[in-house]
Amino acid sequence: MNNAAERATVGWDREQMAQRAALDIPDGAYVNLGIGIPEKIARYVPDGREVIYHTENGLLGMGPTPKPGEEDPDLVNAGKKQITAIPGAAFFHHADSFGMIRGGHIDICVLGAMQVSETGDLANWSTGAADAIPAVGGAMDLVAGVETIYVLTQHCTKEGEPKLVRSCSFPLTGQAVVKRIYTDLAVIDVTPQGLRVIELAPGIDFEYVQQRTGCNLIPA
Amino acid sequence: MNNAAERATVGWDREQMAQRAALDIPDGAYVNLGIGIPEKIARYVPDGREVIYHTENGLLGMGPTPKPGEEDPDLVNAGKKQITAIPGAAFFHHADSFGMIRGGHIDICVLGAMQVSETGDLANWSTGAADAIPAVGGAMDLVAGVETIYVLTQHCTKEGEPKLVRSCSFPLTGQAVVKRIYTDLAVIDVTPQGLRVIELAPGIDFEYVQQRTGCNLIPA
Amino acid sequence: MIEKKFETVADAVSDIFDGATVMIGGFGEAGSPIELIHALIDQGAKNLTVVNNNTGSGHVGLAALIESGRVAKMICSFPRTANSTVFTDLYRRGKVELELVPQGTLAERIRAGGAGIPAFYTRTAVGTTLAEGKEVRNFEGRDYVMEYALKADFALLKCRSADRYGNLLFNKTARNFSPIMATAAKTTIVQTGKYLPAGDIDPETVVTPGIFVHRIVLVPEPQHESRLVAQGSVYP
Amino acid sequence: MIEKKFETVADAVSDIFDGATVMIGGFGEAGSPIELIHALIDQGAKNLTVVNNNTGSGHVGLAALIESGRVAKMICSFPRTANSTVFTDLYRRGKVELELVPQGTLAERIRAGGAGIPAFYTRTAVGTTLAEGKEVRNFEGRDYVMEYALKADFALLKCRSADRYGNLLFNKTARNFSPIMATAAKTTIVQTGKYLPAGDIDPETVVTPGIFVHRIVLVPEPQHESRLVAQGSVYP
Repeated sequence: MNNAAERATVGWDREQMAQRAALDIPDGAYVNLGIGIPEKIARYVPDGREVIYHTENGLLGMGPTPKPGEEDPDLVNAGKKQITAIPGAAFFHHADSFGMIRGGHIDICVLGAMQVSETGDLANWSTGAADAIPAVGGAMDLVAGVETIYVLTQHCTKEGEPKLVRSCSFPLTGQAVVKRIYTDLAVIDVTPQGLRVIELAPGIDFEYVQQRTGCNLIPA
Repeated sequence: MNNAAERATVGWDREQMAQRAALDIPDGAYVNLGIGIPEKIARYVPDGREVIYHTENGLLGMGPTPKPGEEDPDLVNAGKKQITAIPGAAFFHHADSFGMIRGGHIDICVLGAMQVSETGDLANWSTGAADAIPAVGGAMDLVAGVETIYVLTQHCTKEGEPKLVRSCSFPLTGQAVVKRIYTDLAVIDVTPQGLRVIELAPGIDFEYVQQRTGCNLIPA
Repeated sequence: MIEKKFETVADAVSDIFDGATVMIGGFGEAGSPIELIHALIDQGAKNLTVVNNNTGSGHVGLAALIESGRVAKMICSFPRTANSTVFTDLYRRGKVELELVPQGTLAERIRAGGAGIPAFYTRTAVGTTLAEGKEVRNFEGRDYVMEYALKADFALLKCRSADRYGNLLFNKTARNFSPIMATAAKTTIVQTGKYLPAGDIDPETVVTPGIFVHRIVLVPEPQHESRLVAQGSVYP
Repeated sequence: MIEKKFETVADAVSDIFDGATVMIGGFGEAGSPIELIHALIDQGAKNLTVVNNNTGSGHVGLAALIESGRVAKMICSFPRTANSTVFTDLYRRGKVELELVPQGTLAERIRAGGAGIPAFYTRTAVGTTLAEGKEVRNFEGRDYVMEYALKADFALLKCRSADRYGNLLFNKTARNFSPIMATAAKTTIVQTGKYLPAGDIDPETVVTPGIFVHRIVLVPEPQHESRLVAQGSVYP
């Protein structure tokens, strides 16, 4: 299968993955971006669209990374990175913040993944290994509460194992929650019939993606 | 039995009843006063005691009635009377306000009563009559959530019927919730043994109170 | 570009449909969105379920909506007022249904509806007629009643200031049910005394974050129910 | 006369007892009441159950409290950090128990504890290992997990400003769990950057009303966890 060196030159790179996902964030959306590559999406939302970013530790209207010297240790995102707040932002406490999530008020959440099953199950919080320190954060709340869950992830693990699988072997974050998956190789919808490839990265064909996937894919 | 004319001259009048109850409001207490005679208590809390009044429609730090010309239709109490807010007050929404009540944060609530049973059941919201329009407001929340419920009421109805009874005939507001009762004739504690008279109004003797009560009283 | 502003109250309520559940902010007249309610009367939707703590006063605002015959059911804690017989008369004639809910349970059910909590337990009403038919469960030796979340198709609210994103500030005890109703409705419609650019409200002081607000109408000088009642006004 | 002010952090935490449940505000370092935590370490109470979203960083604040061996159990959503192995090491050696709770469920359980709700239902964690052993119930065709309220004997919190009545303002995302923890503890102890006379905080902007606050200590220049960690500080 492919390796890290190949991944760097085949399909979309991390920035391009974020760029592709950003195309699907509509004007006026309230969006929560997971830690890691999903955070990059905010930079690539097309001009003219106004998107409000929620961070579950108590802020609507998250802005970009602060300039050096303007950081505030009391203004951080869910990944505990220092951030800014846009004009028109609002601060609130944790119960109110997760009320927004659980109550279905956030339109879109984009998360990373360890595995996604063909029925949209997501595993992204624990390997289930005996010596792992379990840590879940807000992931289970987000997938349970947000109507539209997108996953942004490399198609395979560093070891070349497929992340899109018939059934997750890792402990689940949520059952049947993922709507769409953006990988370095393709954009894939979770449908009642299974995973459907709706777009391929430049130079990638369907068979190439199928070979690197642990379940049957449906062509576009 | 007694009638309205007699009630005016025997025992405590309404102001004196409020005055007597006010003696039992300690310094630093968070207090909710029911509509009617209980509202008068605030005027009589002894000097040197600082008491914070809660009104369930969203204010801690209710102050006295506004001066003429200073009324604000957006600043009212639970009885929809125009009020003021003291320096150091706080406004909040209804769910937070009843979180204070239900969560046991209000120290004392003083309510009016239609009936109180010898086990401390309170009936103060409905006669249960077939044509009555039922209206409960916050009464059931207050008796369920506030640890110390005092009742301030005339000992008998206008018709001379006892309000302190073996068992309430009117629909209950709450079961076994009343701690103490202040009437025009006496101060009465609800104890595991029954209603105990702990103080008599001037010129009133125990037998006089017992004759006007629908259950056995215990002398002090 | 986020644009929640509607030009008229009529536009803002135009799609409220027959049979809709409508939460209306306010505790008595404090916070009552009279202009939005009057627009709803003009609009004509019927067979409504209305959630409000009370049933209005006089013949304006909520009382006028009820009087118009468009309200099939009221969910409230205190349907009596000193100066209105509108609800009372219709209720006695069997023309309007009443679901009586203790005030704190009403507030918590609305909050639960907005926060994705389908049901919860409360001590309130245990052992009373208002708990009849409800599930009772014991936790640590005490009985509690199970109560269900309350949601709405629309919320009609009044606030002091709104910014372009829909962040809201209220005025004193006119806040009451409005912030929680904003969370529990699919479409939250707000009449505001002031309309501000994004950034004019300190983010530390926002009471209702804009995510809960879908439509804003500027009503700079809202009417006061008590003054209308004192004048003997009747709407329409 | 209402007097909630304590002169020192040591005075404010002096009666925290062995076996107490202590909620500690903060999300990572934002809002972490380091001075109160250090006072608790000095005070010596042991066998504590601590509720916090995380488990601290470096060897100061919450991590130092855990390292001191006084914490028997952590209730949190995310016990891992990039720069601390204190919890990890003790957990692997079986010296500290962990109750892992999804972050939103943790927040809601605390809020329920403060609001007199003994239990509620949530979609979060349905069908996952974190729902194992929990009651599942179906509402309108969807499964929900029943979760219990969480309460504490003490809460240790940090805020930006407090007035004499205990009304609190926070700073940006340092607010996080503190307002709900204030409601869920029998004794809420707050370190504040500023101590103000009653009336200096606009009643419309109060985040935590004073009813939830029992002790206030002025700590005008609180330390920042990240700076202490960067300096390699170890407490005590």
